[in-house]
Formats: sequence, structure tokens, C-alpha cells
Amino acid sequence: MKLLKRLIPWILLAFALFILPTFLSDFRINLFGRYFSLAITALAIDLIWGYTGLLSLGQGIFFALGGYGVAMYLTLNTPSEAGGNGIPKFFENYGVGQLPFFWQPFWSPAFTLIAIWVLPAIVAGLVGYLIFRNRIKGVYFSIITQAALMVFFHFFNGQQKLINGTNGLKTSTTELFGLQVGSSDMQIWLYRLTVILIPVTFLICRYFTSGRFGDALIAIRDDEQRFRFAGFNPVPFKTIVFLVAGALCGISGALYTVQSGIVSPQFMSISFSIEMVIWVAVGGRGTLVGPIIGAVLVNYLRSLVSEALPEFWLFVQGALFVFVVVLMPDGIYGWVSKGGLRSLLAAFGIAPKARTYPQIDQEGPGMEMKSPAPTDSSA
Amino acid sequence: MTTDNLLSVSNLNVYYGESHILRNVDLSIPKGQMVCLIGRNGVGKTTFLKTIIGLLKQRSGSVQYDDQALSDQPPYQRARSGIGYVSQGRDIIPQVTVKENLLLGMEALPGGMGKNRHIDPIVFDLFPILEKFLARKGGDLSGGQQQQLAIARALLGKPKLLLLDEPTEGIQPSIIHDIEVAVKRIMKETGISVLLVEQHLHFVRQSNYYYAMQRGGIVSSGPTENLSDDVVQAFLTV
Amino acid sequence: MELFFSQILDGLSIGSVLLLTATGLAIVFGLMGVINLAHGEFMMLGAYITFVVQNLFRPMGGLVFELYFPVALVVAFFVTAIFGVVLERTLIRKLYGRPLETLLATWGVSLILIQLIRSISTSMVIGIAAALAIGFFGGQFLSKKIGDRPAFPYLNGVMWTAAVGIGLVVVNSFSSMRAIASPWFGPRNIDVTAPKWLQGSWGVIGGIQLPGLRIFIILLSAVLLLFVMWFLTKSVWGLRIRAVTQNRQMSNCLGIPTDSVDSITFGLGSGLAGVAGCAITLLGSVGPNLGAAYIVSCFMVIVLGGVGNLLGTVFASLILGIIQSVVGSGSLLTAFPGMPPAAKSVVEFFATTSMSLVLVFIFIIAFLQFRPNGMFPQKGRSVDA
Amino acid sequence: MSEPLLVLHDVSVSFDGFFALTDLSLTLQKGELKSIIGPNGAGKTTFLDVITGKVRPTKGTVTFKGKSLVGLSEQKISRQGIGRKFQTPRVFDNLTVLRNLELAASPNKNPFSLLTDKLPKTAKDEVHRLMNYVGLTPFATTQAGSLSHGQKQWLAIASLVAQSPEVLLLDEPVAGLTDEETVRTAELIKSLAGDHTVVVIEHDMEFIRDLNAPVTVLHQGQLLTEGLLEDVKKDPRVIEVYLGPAEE
Repeated sequence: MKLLKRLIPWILLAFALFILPTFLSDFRINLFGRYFSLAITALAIDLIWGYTGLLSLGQGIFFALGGYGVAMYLTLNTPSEAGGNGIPKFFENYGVGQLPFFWQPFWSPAFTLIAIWVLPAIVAGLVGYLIFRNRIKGVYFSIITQAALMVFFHFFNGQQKLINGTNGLKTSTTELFGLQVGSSDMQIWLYRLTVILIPVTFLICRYFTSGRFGDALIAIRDDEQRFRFAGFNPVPFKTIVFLVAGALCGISGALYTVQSGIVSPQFMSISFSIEMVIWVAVGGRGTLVGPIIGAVLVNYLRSLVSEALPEFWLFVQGALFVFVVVLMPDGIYGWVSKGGLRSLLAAFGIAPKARTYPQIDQEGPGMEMKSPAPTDSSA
Repeated sequence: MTTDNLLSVSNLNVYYGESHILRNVDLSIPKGQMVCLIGRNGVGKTTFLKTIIGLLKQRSGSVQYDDQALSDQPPYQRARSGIGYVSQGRDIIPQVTVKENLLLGMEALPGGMGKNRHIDPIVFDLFPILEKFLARKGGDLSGGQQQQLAIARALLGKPKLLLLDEPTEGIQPSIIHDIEVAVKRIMKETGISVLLVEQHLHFVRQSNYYYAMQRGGIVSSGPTENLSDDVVQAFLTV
Repeated sequence: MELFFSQILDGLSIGSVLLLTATGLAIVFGLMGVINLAHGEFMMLGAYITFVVQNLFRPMGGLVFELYFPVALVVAFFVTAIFGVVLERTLIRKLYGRPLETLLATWGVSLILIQLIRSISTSMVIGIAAALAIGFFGGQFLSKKIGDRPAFPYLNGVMWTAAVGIGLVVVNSFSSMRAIASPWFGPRNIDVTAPKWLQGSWGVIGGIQLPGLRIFIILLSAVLLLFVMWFLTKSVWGLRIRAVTQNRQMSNCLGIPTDSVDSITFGLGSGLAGVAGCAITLLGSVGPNLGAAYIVSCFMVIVLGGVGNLLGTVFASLILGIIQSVVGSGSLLTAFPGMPPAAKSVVEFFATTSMSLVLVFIFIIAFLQFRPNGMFPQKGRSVDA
Repeated sequence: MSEPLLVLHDVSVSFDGFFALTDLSLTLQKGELKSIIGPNGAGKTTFLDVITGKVRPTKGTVTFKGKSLVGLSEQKISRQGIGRKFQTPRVFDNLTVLRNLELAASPNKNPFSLLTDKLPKTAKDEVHRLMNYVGLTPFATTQAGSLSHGQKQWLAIASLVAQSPEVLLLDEPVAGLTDEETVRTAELIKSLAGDHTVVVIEHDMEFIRDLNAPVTVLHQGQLLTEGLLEDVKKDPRVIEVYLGPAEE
């Protein structure tokens, strides 16, 4: 039983890597590739919201920065996209004759590989530090991150001459290793890359959440002031975790961009960034499996609903927000692991099965066992 | 229980989170009488008052007020049914004027402030300072003035039962005297009952009956004239 | 210099819109610590209500039509206020003390409202009515039968799902009847014609044209602000609201029904959003996505102004409005032609509406480094409790 | 007697004109156990707030080992060796008992050390010793949020000791405890004195008696008197602040 549990993730991974592509169409595989890349963002949000209690509504910034990074590299290194003088064609529309300075380093693949996660990390670290050092938290933090998102959106949207404004950067027609990025061969490889990066991200998040550092994050969420009185300064902890989440969102955005074929300021729309939070909420925050389940499930649901009844997706999504927050605050994973399924079955008089959830066993004694000293000795 | 009691509490248990604050408390307040609850800080006296006004929920036990069980009513309904509460911190609304604070006291009357715009001058008779400071912000008054305001505010709701939580705490002697006189006069004129939580022995001696509390339980009770120095020594002083 | 002053005037009017939109949000935030992300959508509702009122008045023509706008203001206020009260009673109340969750839930509501405006049609109204009827009566029936059994909540959920399904079937069965199935508004933007008396100039002062619309909006927000201040300081409910804001527990003990106060406050905040939406129709065409454009500016106002302080909201919105207008229009360049080239290129860089937002944000973040609690922080020991 | 460890000199704290502390001067010697009593509103909690950096004194100085504490952040003061237990036992509800203690026992408080270093063996042993001492070993893997009130109090005290501070400030350590738990807590605190400097704020006089330590009485933000409990008890001023002026 224990062995099986250990093996399950590997079986799932192998399944996603080798089996899924054989019986799903290229189109579906591409969709799943996108979902998995979004799952990385979900993990990042779980790190800051689920563990540390910081509800950021601006993760789209870092997601988009990663996307722009990879798109700039691809645009520059595709002969058909970059004009004769080596600068992308769209610049001609705005009469820009010289490549803007910040485009220059994106010629280099090595720089790009680093920049897609370091750049968002730097921005996140800076913004985070400036907010956290003033003890701004809770709803205030949320609305400031949302304002920051809006600011970045306007910046990218308004700057045609720098970054092609509203149109964004198309990657589907660019080339990588001699293959067109939008081609199905390439997409399969990108899918595999994404699938492999999921456990990598998972391990990174576990590294940050399992030890005393992770305990510190939970301590900040539970009682930040008490944490201070224990001699810790919460600011660097929050900054680091926000920075790591920014980096992960950057990677996720880069993967998403190459699989969806375009990066545009829409990646920084308000709604998209809040949507990311609901993936985590649906899956189960404060766990590392929940966000992955949530991201894939919600986005799959989105595809299904949008294909059948496009105008109903917003209704469904809105209802999902309300439902999860009010009735299922622990998300699917949390609900199941806290025995929700059992109590559901029990409610209908179906005999509960053997205790499969170790958490329940752990919770039991804490509640029932007598404390060492008698609890009632009043005269 | 006889109907002579305005309030009868039996076997009351109250928790604050996991912490068992009140243990099997029995207490009753006859109509028109003053009952004093004594005990050191932190023994659960304030918790008891908060439970009666409804800010805290009891886990078990019964509270009968005016021959009705108080169980789930929110504080505002209890206030409207005639329980006036003067809290320990006085809880004057700081950023509104003294006059407005007094008006808020009439929320407990039928129709609330909307129907009752006239402040009964008796409160100015009892506490002349309030009339002088009507236009000041409640938070700008001194501690003693705030205490007078808090009592006046509670009286304007024409309560049948007045809960007073340490009305003399941190207040200069002359005002303590005023407060004692005011409470006694109100009781005489209107026949209300008073539940007083107090440490100040002089005030305690004014009551008809006392209950002493320790670690959340009633440990001694009786007519106040029987309140011996031993009891005081054991449950009140250092 | 004249241009500069007219930019300031412009800024004041932008600031007035911000003030209109932020006041409601700020009142609710100050009292309940709750940020209503559907606030923008309440504005959108207000705008659509204006559109509807206008269309109802149009056939009357002439002088009566000219008066549609004041009527729309009143209707918008009350309808959105009722929406707000319903939202507070059904949803916000359940999440009291969980501000982040409230944020997410109200976002869900905002999505539903956006789509509702896009696709609402007579058939949809019938469908929703059917679903609600089935849900409520079914729930009553169910709770009478098995209300105390543990399976009840699950069965109730199943029944509501079924009710929604039936509603969908109802909507679908009407889909061929164009008369009732076609959406009332659709996803496109709608246009409201400003009454004639608002168009054009209201005169000239010191060589500056006074554009009627802008002046009207400034006046409207000033009047509403005065009304809100009057309501909060002089009316009975205002006193109750202030008391509950400052000391919820004691207010409750004094006999103030705190839950009604919450509803009324939320209703007031929502109603103000409706009025703001009404005013926004004067500035151009509006669509279902109207809310998103304003909500973030509202947040900036709240962050800058501090919590629970109307004065802070006023100052913050006017300052932000003026920065946006003066910087965004680039009129600094015309006002100060002699500035050095480096400064000039910086000013040029920020001289669009969207780039001025960037500047405003930088300004706010810088400001927060010195005054983390906004311009008018609350004082005293209660804050830190 | 050597140099005093912690000195408050002429400290006043006012909130909007209301003085919570007025010209309070007080010294703590190394290894001393001191209990502080006083009626409500005497400024006891504010006194702790001033030492631990939660509230900045309006006037006066606070020095620890000769260095000023005024203006330092809470975490810096804590790192200098001053630990505090709050009135209500504040523990990290979603961490287990063991993890609460291990976090507190971390010798290095910076994030990188928490991320990369293993908890030293000495700290681990100390954690287990403390956990055993307060009887929480059977609950090592229980989430702190589901402990009973008394257990939370002890976990809060144990977490504080795990920080190995020189000065322990305990705000109402026995509030809400049963008689037996109270007695045990007194023993625990007495055993801590000597190695640590301990200040206890309590209302429970039985407990104060059990502690058998010098008592400081605060009243309206001022120091009223100091001495042994037996002497303090007889002090007419003390009786007056508790009971009001002697009866006519």
C-alpha cells in the first residue's frame, strides 16, 4: 500500500509523458500542455497564498514577463520574423529603426533561459520588498498587487514602439532548432518539457514548504506579530517566497506562451490573475497536489464549457468562485483528505469504508485524549 | 425559581475558545435589588456580564430573564428587552459627540433613536458635567466623565436590569461618590435591578447581596451584611 | 497657462468620477473591512439602468426627455442599492471576518453580473425565475421532509443543481423564439445621449471655457459627497453606522441592530456605485466591461487615502485625477516649454492616459514608504489591537 | 549586586493624551524572578509592550545590558534575549507542537539558515526536554490549534523558553488554567528563574504566593510599591487601590 502510494506520482508522470500523447489528438495534447504550464503558476500562488497567506492578484505580471522574454528571443532568432537589419518586422510599422536596448540581450539563448525566471524574480522581489517592509498585508496587499498588475498592463499595452503594444508578440510562426514553434512536432516536445517541469516545480515548492522555512511561512500566515516576537523578521521571508513565486510564474508564462502561440498584454488582464487564484482554491490551498489538480481541472472545464456554450463560461466561473469560497474552502484535495467523501457517504447511510486517510487518525487523539493534568478540578 | 427574580442563572458554563472560563455558575438577581459580584481580576466576572448581555455564548446552563429564557438572542435584542450594559472599558463611541452617545443609548427603547429624540433631563441632573460637554467628542472626555456618560447612556434605554462592570475603576474618589449616589437614586426612583461587578469595598457594601467568584466559579455568597473581612481578604485583596 | 488651467479642471472632473466611484467602496471598506470586487459591476449596472431609463423617456420627447437624467440617477441609486443589500444578506454576511475570501467571492459575483448583462433576455429571465422558484420551493419541501438528516445539505445541493438545469432547459426551449430569446443589450457597448442642457459650454470664466458635462460631474460628485456626509453625520442611520464602525460590540449592546447596519451600509455603497455608473455614461459609450476600467483606480484612491476616512478619499481622488489629467495630456510640456531635454523626454514618456497611471502607481508606492497607512491614518490604541 | 540587566527609567506612554504609564522606573537583576500585580488599567501590559518594542515610550529610556531598546523592532529586541508570552496563549495553530518548538528553538533567525541548516542537536535535545517537561510529548505531532487551553499555555511558555532568552516576560501565564495546572506552572516558572530573569504578570494571588518572589504593584501607570507579598498585602495604599478608600 505504501509502495503504491509512492509509485502513483511516477505512474501518473509516465502516463502523461508517453500514454496520453498516443491517444489524444495533437490539439488536445497542446491544450493539456497549456494546462500543465498553468499548473506551475498555481503552485507558485499556493506558495504565497496557501502557505504564507499573501493573496496576490498580480501574478500575471510575472507570468507575462516570462512569456515576453521567450517571445523576444524567438522573434529575434527567426529570420522570417526579424527583418533584414535584424530587427523584428513590426517595428517598421512604427518607424522604429533601431532595436530598443532591452531587446539586445535576448539574442542570446543562454541569457533568455535565465531571464525568463530571473527577471520576474527581480521584479517580484523589488515590488514585494517595498510593500512588505511597510507591514502592508491582507486586503491592502491584494489591491496593491492588482494595481501593480494594471500598471504593467498599461505599460505593455501602450508601448507599441517598445514591445508592439496591444498586438503582443506571436511565437507560433517563429522557429526553434529549425522547427516552427507552432508545428505539432515542436508542440509535442514542449508538452513533454512542461510535464517534466511539473515534478521539478513540485520539488522546488516542497523544498520551500517542508522544513523550518515552510513552518515559518505558515507561522507568518497564522500570526505574523507573534512571529516577530519570536525574533524573526517576516520581511525577508515574505520577499523570498514572493520572489520564488514570481520566478515560477515566469517559467510558467514562458511555457504557456510557446504553447499558445502568442504573448500579449492580455496575460496581465485583471481577470486572468484572479482566475489563477481560483485554480488553487478549487484544488486545495496549502497542499502541493491541490493546485495542480485545480489548474488542470478548472482549465479543462473551461475548454469544455467554452466549446459547448461559450457565453456560459463566465457564469460557471463566477459560480465556481462563490461555491468554493463559501462551501468548499479547503478545495477538492482538502475536502477529500479531511474526510469529506466519507461524511458524504455516511450522510447517505452508506457504511464508511476502512480509514484510508491518515490525517483523520492523526486528528483523533489530539481531540480526545486527556491532557496530562486533569482538566477539571474545580471545587 | 420564583418570579421575584428578574434574572436567574443556573449551571452556566462559558468557554472562551478552548478555555473554560465560567464553571457551573448559579446566580440570581431579585427585582429592585442590587447584587454585587466580587472577585479578583481575571476570575471571570466580566465574562459573566458579557454572557448575560449576549456578547459571549454559553455552552451549557440556563439564563432566565424576566421569565424568559435568553439563549440565542443577539445583544441588541437583549438591550431592547431591558438589559443595560456599562462595560469595563466604558466603550464610549470615541468619534461621536456626547450628545450622540446619549442618543445611542435610546436605541434600546421601542422605535430607537428615530422615535426618541429627547434626552431625559434626569441624566443631567445625575451627572451635570454631561450637559456642559454635550458637543464634545466622547473620546475627549476624561475617564471619570466617560464613566458617567456610559452610565447615563445605559439609563436612557430605561433598562430593567443594569449591568455595571467596575464603574469605579481608575476614577477619582469624588466621581466615585457621584456614581454611587446616582445608581442608588435611580434604583429608588425606578425600581430597576443592578448587577454590579466591583472591587471598591465601599460600593460593594451598598448592595443587597453578594457573590464571590474565583477561577470561574461562585465560591461564596450571601447578604452583604454577612460579607466578612475574611471573605474580602480571601477573594478580593492581594 | 489657460490650457494648463483647463487641464486642472479636467483633472478635477476625472477626480470627481474617481471620488464618485471610490466613496462607496471606501465606506464599505471602512465599516466592514470588506473590499467588494463587484463594485465596478454595480457601476456598470448603474450605467445600464441609465440607458434603460433614457429609452423609456425617449418616446415622450421634448422637455420630459431632457429630464430623464435626474430620474435615472435616482433609479440607478435605488436599484443598485437593493442589489447590494441582497448581496450582503446572501453572501457577504457568510464571509464576515474573512476579507480575502470576500474578495474572491465578490469577484465571482462580478463575473456573473458581466455575463448577465451581456446575455440577459426575456427567456433568460423566465429561466432564472423558474430555477429560483424550483430551488426555493424545493428547498422548503426538502427541509420539511428531511431537514434534520445529515444528507439534507447534499440533497439540497443536488436539487439546486437540478433547478439550474431546468432553468437552462427553459432558456433553451425558447431559443427559437427570437422575440424573447434575443438579448436585451448584448455584448456591444451602448450609448447614452447626454441631455441637451449638459452639452456644450456653460460659459467662460477668465478666458476658460466651462464645459457643461465636466462642471456637471464635478457638481454632482460634490452634491453627493455632501449628501453622504449629511447622511453619515446627521441622520439616525448615519449615527448608527458611525457607532458600529467605531465600536461594533458596544453598539450591539446598546440596541443597535448591527446586521441591519451592515446591510444599509453595503446598500449605500452599492447605490453610490450605481450613481457613479450613471455619471460615467455621460463621458462616452459604456459596455459590460466598464467596471474593470475604474475599479483599480478606486483601489489606488483607497490605498492613498487611508481607511475609513472620507476626507482622505476626497483628497486622494482629486490628487490622482489631477495627476492623471495634467501628466497624461502632456500639458506640462506646453505649460513649461523651457524644460531641459532630459526632463522633456521623461514627461513625453508619461504623456498618455495609461502611462500616467504608471506614474500614479509609482507615486503611491513611494508615498507608502513614508506613510504606510495612507494620508489620514487612524490614531489611537484600537488600531493595533 | 552586579550591573542591573534591564532598566526602565522615567518611562511614560500616552495614547492621545491618556497616560498608560507615568514616569515608571524599574530595574531587573540577572536571574531575578519578579511578579507584577495591580488592578486593571494599571499599565501592566503596556509595560511589557514598551520593553518588547510594540509600543514606543513617549518619554524615558529602556536599556538592556546598557544598550537602549527604544526604537528597535520587535524582532531585534527579541533577538537580544527578551522573550514574551502574550495574555492569550498565542501559538502557531497550523503547526504541530514539535514544529512550534523547533521554529522557536532555531538559533539563527534568518531565512537562509532556516532553509538550509539542520536544527543543531543541542537545540533538538532542548526541544524534546521542554516538550517532555510540559507534558506535551504525546502530542508532538498534534496541530497546536487543537490543543486544550492549558496545553496551549504551556506550549506558549515552552516556545518562549526554547528561544533561550535571558529575560522571560510572562503575561498572565495561568489565565484559564485549572488549580492543578496552575500549581504545575508555578513550579515550571520557579525552575526557570536563576538561569533566566523572569517577570510574571498575574491576577491570581494563590499563584503569586506560590511563586514566592518579590512583588511589584503598579497602579495607574505608576509604581506603587515593591516588596514581599506579605508586606505588600499590609500596605494601606495597596489595599486602597484594590478596595477603595477605607470605609468611613
